[in-house]
Amino acid sequence: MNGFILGVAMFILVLVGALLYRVWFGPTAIDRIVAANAIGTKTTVLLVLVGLLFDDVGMFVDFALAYGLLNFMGSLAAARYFQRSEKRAEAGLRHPLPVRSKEDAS
Amino acid sequence: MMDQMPTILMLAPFIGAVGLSLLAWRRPAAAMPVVFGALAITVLAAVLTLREVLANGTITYLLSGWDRLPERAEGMAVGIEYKIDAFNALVLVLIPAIALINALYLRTRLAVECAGKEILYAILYLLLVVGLCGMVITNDAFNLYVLLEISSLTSYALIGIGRRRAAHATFNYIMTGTIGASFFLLGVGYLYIQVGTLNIGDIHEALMASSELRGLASIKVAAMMIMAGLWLKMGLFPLHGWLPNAYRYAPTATGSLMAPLVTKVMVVVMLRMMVSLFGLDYLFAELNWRPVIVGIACVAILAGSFFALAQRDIRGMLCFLIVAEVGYMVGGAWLGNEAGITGAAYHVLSDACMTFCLFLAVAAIILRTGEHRLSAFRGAFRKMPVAMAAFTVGALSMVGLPPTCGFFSKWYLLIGGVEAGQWHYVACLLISSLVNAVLFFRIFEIALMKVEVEESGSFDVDALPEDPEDRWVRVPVGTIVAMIVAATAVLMIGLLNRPIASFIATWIGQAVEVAP
Amino acid sequence: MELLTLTAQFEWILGKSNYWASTVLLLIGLHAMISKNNLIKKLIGMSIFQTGIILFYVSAGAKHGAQIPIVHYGHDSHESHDKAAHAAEHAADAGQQVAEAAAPAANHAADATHTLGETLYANPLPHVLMLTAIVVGVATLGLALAMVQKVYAAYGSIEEDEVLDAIADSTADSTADNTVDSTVDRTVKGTPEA
Amino acid sequence: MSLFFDLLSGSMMITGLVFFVGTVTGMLRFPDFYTRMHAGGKGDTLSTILILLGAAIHVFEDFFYDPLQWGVLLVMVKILAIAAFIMLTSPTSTHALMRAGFEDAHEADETVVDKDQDGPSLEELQSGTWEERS
Amino acid sequence: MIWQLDLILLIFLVITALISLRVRDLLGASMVFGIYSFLICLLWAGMGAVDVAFTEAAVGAGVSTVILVATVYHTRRVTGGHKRASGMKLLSLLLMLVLGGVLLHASGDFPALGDPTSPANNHPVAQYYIEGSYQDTKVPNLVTSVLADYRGYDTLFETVVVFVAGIGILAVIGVPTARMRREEVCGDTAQFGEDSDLIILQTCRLVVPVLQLFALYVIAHGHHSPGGGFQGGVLFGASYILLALSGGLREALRRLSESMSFRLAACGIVIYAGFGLLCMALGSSFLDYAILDSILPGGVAKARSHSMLIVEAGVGFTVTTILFVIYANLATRGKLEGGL
Repeated sequence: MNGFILGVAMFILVLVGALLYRVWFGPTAIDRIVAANAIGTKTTVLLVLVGLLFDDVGMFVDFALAYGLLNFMGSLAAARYFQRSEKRAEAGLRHPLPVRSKEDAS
Repeated sequence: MMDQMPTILMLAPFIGAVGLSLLAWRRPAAAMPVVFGALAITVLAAVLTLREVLANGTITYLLSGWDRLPERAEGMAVGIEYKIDAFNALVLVLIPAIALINALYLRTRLAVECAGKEILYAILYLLLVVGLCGMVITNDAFNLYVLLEISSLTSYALIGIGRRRAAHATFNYIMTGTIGASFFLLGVGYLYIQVGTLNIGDIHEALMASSELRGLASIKVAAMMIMAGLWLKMGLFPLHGWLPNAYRYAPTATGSLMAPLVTKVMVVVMLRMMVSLFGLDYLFAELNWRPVIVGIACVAILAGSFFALAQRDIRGMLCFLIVAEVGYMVGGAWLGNEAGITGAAYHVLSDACMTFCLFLAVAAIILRTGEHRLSAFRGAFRKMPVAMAAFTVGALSMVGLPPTCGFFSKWYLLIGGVEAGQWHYVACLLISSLVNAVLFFRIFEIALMKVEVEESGSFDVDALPEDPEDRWVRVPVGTIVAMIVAATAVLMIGLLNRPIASFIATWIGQAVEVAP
Repeated sequence: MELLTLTAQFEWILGKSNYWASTVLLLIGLHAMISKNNLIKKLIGMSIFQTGIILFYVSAGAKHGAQIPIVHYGHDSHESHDKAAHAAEHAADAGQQVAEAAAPAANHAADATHTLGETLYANPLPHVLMLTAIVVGVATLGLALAMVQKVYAAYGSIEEDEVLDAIADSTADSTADNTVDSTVDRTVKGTPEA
Repeated sequence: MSLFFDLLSGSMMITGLVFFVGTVTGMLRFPDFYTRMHAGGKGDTLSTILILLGAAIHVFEDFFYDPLQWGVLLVMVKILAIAAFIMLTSPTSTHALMRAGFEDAHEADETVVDKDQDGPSLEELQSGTWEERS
Repeated sequence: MIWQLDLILLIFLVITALISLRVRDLLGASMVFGIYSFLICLLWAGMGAVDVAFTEAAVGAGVSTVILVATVYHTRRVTGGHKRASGMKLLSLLLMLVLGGVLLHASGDFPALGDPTSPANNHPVAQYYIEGSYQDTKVPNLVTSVLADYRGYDTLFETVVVFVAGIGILAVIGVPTARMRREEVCGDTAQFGEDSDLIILQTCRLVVPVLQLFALYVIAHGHHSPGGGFQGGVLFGASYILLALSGGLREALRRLSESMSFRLAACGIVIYAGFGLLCMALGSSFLDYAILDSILPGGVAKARSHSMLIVEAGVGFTVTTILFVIYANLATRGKLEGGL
């Protein structure tokens, strides 16, 4: 069974590697964020599988659980970025401070 | 009680800082009393520790009570321990003493320069002292790294609390400091993977024991990384980019605390690494990097001196003088003979005192005249005699004239250079002393006779009232006392040259006779 | 025959891969810290740099076929025999070459009594050190990000060259940036001490 | 019986892998952000939950043979809790990111927009002009 | 350790590091750096360093990404290419070549990876930690016992490092006047999540209590499983950050105000150092828990174990509050209102 689980883990890793394509060439930031979200979820799974491989899952589930929750927090922060910067744009202050240098190309 | 002194020394400022955050979060008035009290206790404990060390030799204090038992890991240290020998004890007195005297000056500036953040500043100030003392006192390589990071983080914050110009300087300092600390950590890791322990004494014995271990390339690289990291932290010449701006744009009290202490403590750590961790005979008999490093030090000395000569800003000039002094100490330490190391260790003490003296005097003069160019000195002897007296003592010590301490430390460095046959180091030492002389006598000229200096500021000498007590009250009494004490210290360390040199000699003697 | 040499080379590579990777990460991070123009990019490089060092330490404490450093105290001896057997078989189907490499080592380890009961545990000391290092890293990152925000507030940019230009012309037009001279009037005109 | 558990957990893991392959394919091949989000949101969650269920069954096997090891059962419960939290948080983050992309005014690819339906276009929704018109 | 996962993860790590440094969009770069820490946490787990993996998970996935995003929100999002003079880049590349050559040359004589007989693994100290620490402290998690007892002095100052970071960030970007105002309006009736999405709000309402309970479990159970004061503290702080992200920062600040945060942080350190001082008062050396068996029940080893638990609780206090303060200040440029 260990061999099988190892195979599953390797397969997931290979697919994560395929997702890295989207991370690299994802045209916009939010594509990268989506890929990051997916990779984070799969990392949780991989942690459990590694625990099975070490034949000691009880020690790994704790931070797999913590992992799922914190990964959620990361993508939530990114989403809030867009929401708040939308509000900031409506309020007419794209830059919170007077910018002496050139406008950014966003 | 006596055997707990090292811990009390470490904990007094620590508890003071934490107590400020716990009880006085909104009471700025409580900041300075706590700082004074904590630092006074620390100085007391340090003096008692020094007496203890002088009485009966090196102190070893085992934290968490894990004694070195033969049945426990074959007598290796499983916990962390303090090790206080003669030189450490001297430096441990020096650090809180300078911080305490500087607090007299800080007291007059705190409310002005960081309004609304007094408590934060006091906490960081105390914790910086904790970090510096801990680096000197500990005998565990990784614990040294942790306390290095504490002192680094506190210094970043103490500089970054300054005004807008401090921001970018602090960012550069953070970058350089992190690289330096990480290099140090990497070097310790290389030692760990080959030796297997982190206790400095145990690593030293393991290195002494096996010659094939000493022959490994990774041990050489470990020495290289540790030295490179420490040089980054102390601002040796090619790596000094962060230093001048960081000290210039910091709040003045920060500058007069960090300029004397931080780089010097880094030199102390380097000396301990050389003497207690790697061992002199390994470094100089088997590595033989002496010509390279002494060469770098010579370049550092010359570059620092001439940059200082080119500066128009007083504090910038002093910062570049610090760069030159770091060159003195590194070069002296790597001369590899006893006189050179004695000179380096001695110069740590004397340079700390004279830099402190100069920074205090210059801060007082700048505050008094509102100018930060050399022209601030016009008629200074008449206007502020005490500050100029202190400045003169510090300047003479920088130039290296007896009976100030600078003369004696430079004397040992020169003897070391001559013994080691490193004539270019001797030459650089003399040249930079001449440059310092030119530098400071130019200032004395400005200060004594009212020559017209270019870019004269808005300030006018004759606009000052002439009655003496008014002249006195301009500079706060705390600052005056601090300057007097600092100048006295410069003279005292010079006059006490024999006992100090004998301490250092015994320290080196102990460290060397540990080695087979 | 050359199969054997191939295996040996592969083992050698496996024995060094983590150190190489840590060196590569370290260099990537350091290069970014030195040569990147954007301050936040510099900070990301700083974190990568520290991660390289952490990887080095953790690799120094790794052991093949070892359990995680948490003692299975509740189990009796045959249970821990099972643990050892599990570890051995896991190592076996995890990597044959490495298992062969590790098997004699494991025996030697049993002689050297690294083991509690029959189980081989990883070396806890590097883990402890690296916990501290990670904490220090995140503390430095937070403080540095605060400095980045302060730089942006001061100069309206986080590109290093633009910041330097801003500093240059702000010092050119006036020396208003010296730390003291805005506060000097307060001290000179202020009520005297003592 | 052991074979039964192995087959059950193995088949669940393999099903999860299949869904994950679908997810990755979608995220790599779909033309615009919204469709990629669609693939990433659904398949990712489902595959994760399936693989975790497989792991849980694999753990439950030990408990099945030695019913006195309550620790093992606790581990299984923890794995199921992870699955439950993924089920809770992953769609939420998908929602948040989708909304973020909408507010960031990503335009949809014309190959996936249904032209002949009379509803608001994405641009009208994003610019908020549609409510005024109706 | 599992060498197959190890190799693939190392390759991915290098790729991800390169990506996160290449990406021109700083928000994207921050998220890619999040991926980097996901992978490296997986690598630690694969190498059996569970506590390191837990810490990396908490710090990397949770805190670092969020504070990076907050800083990007307050500065610029797009970095304009590399206008830096390429001389610097060439110099740096040259330096990297030299340094890389030196380091690889040094790694030539390292013991093979995972060799149980390497000097570091075979040293008496390491062996003693593995064999003796359970008898000494009755703590199954060797990392916890080494962290909190043998090297407890390190851990004390590790906590102080976190504390210094909080104080320093406040000192650097804190705006005292705005902060005072904030403290006054802190008790006002801010609508919970006035400007946030309903779905996110409800989910976080479900998640936050569970996360806090779980954090307490991690702190308390750190003797028997990976985790401990720092990891649990990061999780607890993350729960407040999650609250701030979903329901607005005022809501979180009403539950944990800043001055209260610093008082609690100081309390944590006082608990830790106070235990050491107690040991000194009882006549032993600093942090020597063995002397406490006259106070704590259950013999010397149990006394060590219990005092370790209390000390870890102190670490948890400090880390929780300071992490929340760090987020709150970085997310609002020190004003504690508005912002991300």
